[in-house]
Amino acid sequence: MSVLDLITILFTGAGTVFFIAGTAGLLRFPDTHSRLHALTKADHLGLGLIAVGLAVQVASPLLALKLLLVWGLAVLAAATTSQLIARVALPPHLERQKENAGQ
Amino acid sequence: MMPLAFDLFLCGLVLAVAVAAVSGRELFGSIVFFIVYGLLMALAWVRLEAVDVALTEAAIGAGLTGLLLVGASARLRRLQAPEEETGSRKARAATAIACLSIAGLIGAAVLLLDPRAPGLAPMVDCSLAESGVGNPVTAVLLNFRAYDTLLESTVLLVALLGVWSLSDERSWGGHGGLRQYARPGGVLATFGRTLPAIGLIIGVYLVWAGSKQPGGAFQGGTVLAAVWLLMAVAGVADAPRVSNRLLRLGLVAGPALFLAIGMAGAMAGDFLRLPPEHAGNLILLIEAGLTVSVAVTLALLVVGPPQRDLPHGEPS
Amino acid sequence: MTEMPVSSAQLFGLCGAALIGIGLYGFIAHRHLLRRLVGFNVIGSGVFLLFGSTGYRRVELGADPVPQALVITGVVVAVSATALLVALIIRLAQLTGSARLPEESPGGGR
Amino acid sequence: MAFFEASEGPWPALLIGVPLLAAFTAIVTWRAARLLIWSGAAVVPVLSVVLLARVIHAGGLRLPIGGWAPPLGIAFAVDGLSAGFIVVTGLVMAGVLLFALPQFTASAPGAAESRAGYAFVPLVFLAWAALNALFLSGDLFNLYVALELLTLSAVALVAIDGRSGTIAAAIRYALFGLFGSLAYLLGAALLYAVHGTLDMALIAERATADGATVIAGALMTAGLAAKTALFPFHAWLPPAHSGAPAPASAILSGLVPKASFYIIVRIWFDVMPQAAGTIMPVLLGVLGSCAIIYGSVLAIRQEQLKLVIAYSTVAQLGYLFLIFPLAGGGGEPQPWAAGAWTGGIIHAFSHALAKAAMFLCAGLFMEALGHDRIAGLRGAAHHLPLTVFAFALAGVSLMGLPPSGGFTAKYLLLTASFAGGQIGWAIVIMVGGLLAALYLFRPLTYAFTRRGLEEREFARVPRPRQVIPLLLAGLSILLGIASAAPYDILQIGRPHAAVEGLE
Repeated sequence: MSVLDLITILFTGAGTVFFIAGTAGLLRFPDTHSRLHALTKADHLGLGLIAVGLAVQVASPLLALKLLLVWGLAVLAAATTSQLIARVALPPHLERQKENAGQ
Repeated sequence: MMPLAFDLFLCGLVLAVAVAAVSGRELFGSIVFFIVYGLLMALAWVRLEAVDVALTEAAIGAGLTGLLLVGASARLRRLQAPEEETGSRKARAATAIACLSIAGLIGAAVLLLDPRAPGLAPMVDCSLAESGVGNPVTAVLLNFRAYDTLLESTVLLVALLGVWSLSDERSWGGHGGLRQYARPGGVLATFGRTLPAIGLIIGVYLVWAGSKQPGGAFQGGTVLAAVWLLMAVAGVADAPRVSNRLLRLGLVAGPALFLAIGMAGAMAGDFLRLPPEHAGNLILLIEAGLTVSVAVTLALLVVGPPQRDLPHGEPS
Repeated sequence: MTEMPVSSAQLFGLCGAALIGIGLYGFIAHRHLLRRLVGFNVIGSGVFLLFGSTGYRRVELGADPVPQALVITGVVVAVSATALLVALIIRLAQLTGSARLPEESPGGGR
Repeated sequence: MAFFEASEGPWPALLIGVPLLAAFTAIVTWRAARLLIWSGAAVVPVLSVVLLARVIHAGGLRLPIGGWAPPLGIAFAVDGLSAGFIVVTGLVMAGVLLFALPQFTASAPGAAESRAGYAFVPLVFLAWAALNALFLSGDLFNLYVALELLTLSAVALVAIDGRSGTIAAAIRYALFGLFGSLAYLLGAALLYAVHGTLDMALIAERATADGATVIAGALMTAGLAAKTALFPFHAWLPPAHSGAPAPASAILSGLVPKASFYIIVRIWFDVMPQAAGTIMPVLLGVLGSCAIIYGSVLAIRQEQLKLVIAYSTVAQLGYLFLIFPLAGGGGEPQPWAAGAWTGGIIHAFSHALAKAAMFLCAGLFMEALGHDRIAGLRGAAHHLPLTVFAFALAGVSLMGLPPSGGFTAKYLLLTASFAGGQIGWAIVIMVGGLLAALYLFRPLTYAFTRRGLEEREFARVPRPRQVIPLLLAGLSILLGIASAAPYDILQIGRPHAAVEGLE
C-alpha cells in the first residue's frame, strides 16, 4: 500500500463520515430548514473530501481537475437549490410577511 | 462478487427510498424522497453502462420532475388545498396485495427471459460507421430511430399547449405564472447572475459531446432550461409572454427543422434518410435545433400557464 | 467466472418489477393527486429500469444502446405527461380548492 | 424490402408531415388557423385516399424509414386495415375542423387571439398526425410514442373548456390513459427482450407462446383496454367525452379509443395470435358484453344528450371486443373468423362516423338552445330539421338497422356467432341493439314533439354547419349500402388463413 492509497483511504473515509452525519441530520432533524442545513454543509464537505481522495488516484492531472470541477459545480448547484428550497419551504404566513416587507 | 454485492445494496436502497417516496407521511417529504430516488436511479443506470440514460434520469427524471412536483406542492399549499387521508386499512391491504402480485408476475417474466439474448447491440455496431456519429445511443435516437425522436419532440409541444390552455381567459397572452423568490441583491440574485454562464457552457458541451460521448439534445436542453429558470427565479430575466412570436418560433424550430429534413428525404425516396456522408452534420444541425426547442419547452412547462398581466416595473 | 444465482441484469430487472409494484400502490391507494403522480413516476422509472436491464444481459457485447435510446424517449414523454398533469391538478385546486378528484357517481357529468 | 419500391414514396410521410406542419404553423401564429383548417381539411383526406388507392393497387406495403430496415430501424406497415382507418380518420377530422371553424378561429380580421382557439387548432392537428402515425406504424415502440402523443392531445382537448368538471374529467382520463400507456410499454419492452426486435412483422415470425410473451401480451392488452374504456375501465369516458366542446368530443369519442383498439387487434391477430390461448379472447368478449349492457342501461338513464351519446360510446366500444372470441384465439382458423373480424372493424368505422356526427349534432343543439337537456329538445325537428335528420341517421347506424354500416357490422358478427355455435354473443348483440333503440328514441321523441313550441327559443344555426354532421352520418349509412368495398379493402395484406371462409 502506497502513501497515495493511504491518502485515498483517509480522505474517502472522512468524506463518508460527513455524508453519514449529513444523512443522519436529514433523517433526524425536525423541519426542512434544519435538514437543509445538515445536508448542504456536511454532504458537500464530504463530497469534496471524496473527490480529493479519488483525485490522487487518477492517472492524468486533467482527470483530477475534472473531479474537482465536479465538486465545484455540485457545491454551486447545491447552494442555489438550497436557497430555493428554503424559500419554498417557508410557511405561508412567514412568506406573506416577507413579501409585504419586500414591497 | 463485489459488483453484484454493490448492485444488491443499490437496489435495496432504491426500493427503500421508493417506498418512502410513495408512502411518506407528508407530501413535501415524499417529493424530496422522490428526487433522491431519481438520483439513485441515475446511479443504477451508470451501473448498467447507460451513461446517457443516467444523465437524462438525473436531469429530467429527478431534476425537472422534482422541480415540477416541488413547485406544485408549494402552489397547492398556497391554495390551502388540504392534505389527504387514505382509505381504510383493509382497502389499503387489498391494494398492496394486488400490487405485490402484479410485481410478482412481472418479476416472473424477467426471470423467464433468456439470459443470452444479444439484443440489437451487434447490429448497431455494424451500422455505426454509416450513422454519422460515434455514440451508439445518439445514432439510435437521431438516425436509426429518428422517427421516434421526431414524434417525441412534438409530445413536448402537446404538453405545453395543454398547460397553456389552462390559463384564465383574461390572462391569455400574458406572462407565465412563475414566482420570483429572490430579494434584490440577495444570495440568490448573485447566483442568478453568475451561474448562467457556467450552465450555458455545460449545456452546449452536453449537446456537442453527444455525438461521440454520452450527452445530447435532451440532456443539454434540460440544462439550458434550468439556467433560464434560474435566471427567471432569481429575477435576472422574466418569464416571457406566451404571445411572444419569437418564443413561439423557438418552440417549434427544432421539430420543424427535423421534419423538414425528414420530408426532404421523403421526396428523394426515403423519409428521414440522412445520407451517410452528410449524416454527422445533419444530426448536429437537428440536435442544435432540438436543443433550443427542448430548452424553451421544458422551461415553459415548469413556468406553467400564463397567470399574470405585465408585472409592475419589470422590463420585458 | 463463477456461476451467480442471479446476474446484475436480472437483479435490476427484478428491482424494476418491484418498483412497478411500489409505484402502483402509490398510484392506486392515494387520493391526493400529486401523490398519485409520484406513484405514476415511480411506475414509469420501474418500467424503464426493467427495459434497460434487459439490454445488459450480454455484458461482453457491451450494453445494448437501443433500449437506452428508447428509455431516453420514454423519460421525456413521462416528464411531458407529468407537466401536463401538474398544471391540471393546480388548476383543479384553484377552481375547487381541493387536489383530489371528486367521487365518481354513475350519473357522471359536470 | 421485397415488397417496397421507391415509387411508394412520400405518401405515408406526407400523412404525418402535413398535419405536423399545420400544427407547428398554428403554434406560431393563430391568425393562420382559418387557412390551415381549410387547406388541412382539403389536403390530408386526399392524401389518405391516395394511400388507400396505392394499397388497393399494390397490396400491403412495408417502407423502412430513413433507409434502415427493421430490426434496426422502423418501418411503415400499411395494409387494408391501416388504410381504412386512415381514410375514416381523414373524413372525421376534416368534418370536425370545418365544423369548428367559426367556433375557434378569428371571426373578424382584428379579433384578439383567444385561449381556447389558440390551443384547439394545433391540438387537433397533432392528434391527427398521431392517429395517422399510429395506423401507419409497424413498430411497437413507435406505436407507444404515437399513442402518448394522441393521449396527451386528447387530455388537453378534454380540458380545453376550462370548467372544474372538465378539468377533473381530464385528470381522470389522463391517469387511466397514462397508466395504460405504461402497461403497454412494459409489454413492448418484454417482447423486445424476448425477440430482439420491436418490429411487429418480425416478432410475428419469431413469436412463440412462451411465458414472457404471454405476460407481455396480457400487460399490453390490459393497458390498451383501459385506454379503450373497456368495462370496468370505462369510468373516465362519459365525463371526459361529454365535457369537451362538441368538435373535440367528436374526435375523442369517434376516433381516439379506436386507436388503442387497433393496437389490440394488431397484437392478437397479426403479431402473436398463437399466444392468445382460450381464456383471454373469451374474457375480452365477456367484458365487451358487460360494456354493451351496462353502457346502454346507463345511457337510457341520462338526462343530458351529450351524456347519452358518451355512455353509448361505452356500449358501442363493447361490440369491438366481441371479435376476439368470435374471430380470434389460438388454434386453427375458423371459417367464420374473417367475417367476424371484418364485422368488428366495419363497426369501428361506422361508429366513428356516426358518433362524430352525433356529437356535432349535440353541439348544434347546444348552440341553438344553450343547453343539452333531453327534455328541452322539444321542437328541435321543426327548427333544426337537418340536424335532427342527421342525428336520426347516425342513430340508425348505431342501432344496427339496415342499410347502415352498423347493420353490416352486426350482421357479420351475428352470422359468425351462429356459425360458430356461440349463441351467447348473438343474444348480447341483439339486446344491445334493442337498448340502443331505447336510448336513442328518447331524445328523438322529444325532438319531434311539437308541444310547447312557443316557449322554446331556438337560436339560428347556419346551414353549412348543419350539413357536416349530415354528411358524416350519411357516410356511416353508405358504409352499409356499399359494404362489399370496405370488406374487400380490409382483406388486403391479411394473412391467408383469415381471408378464407365466409363467402
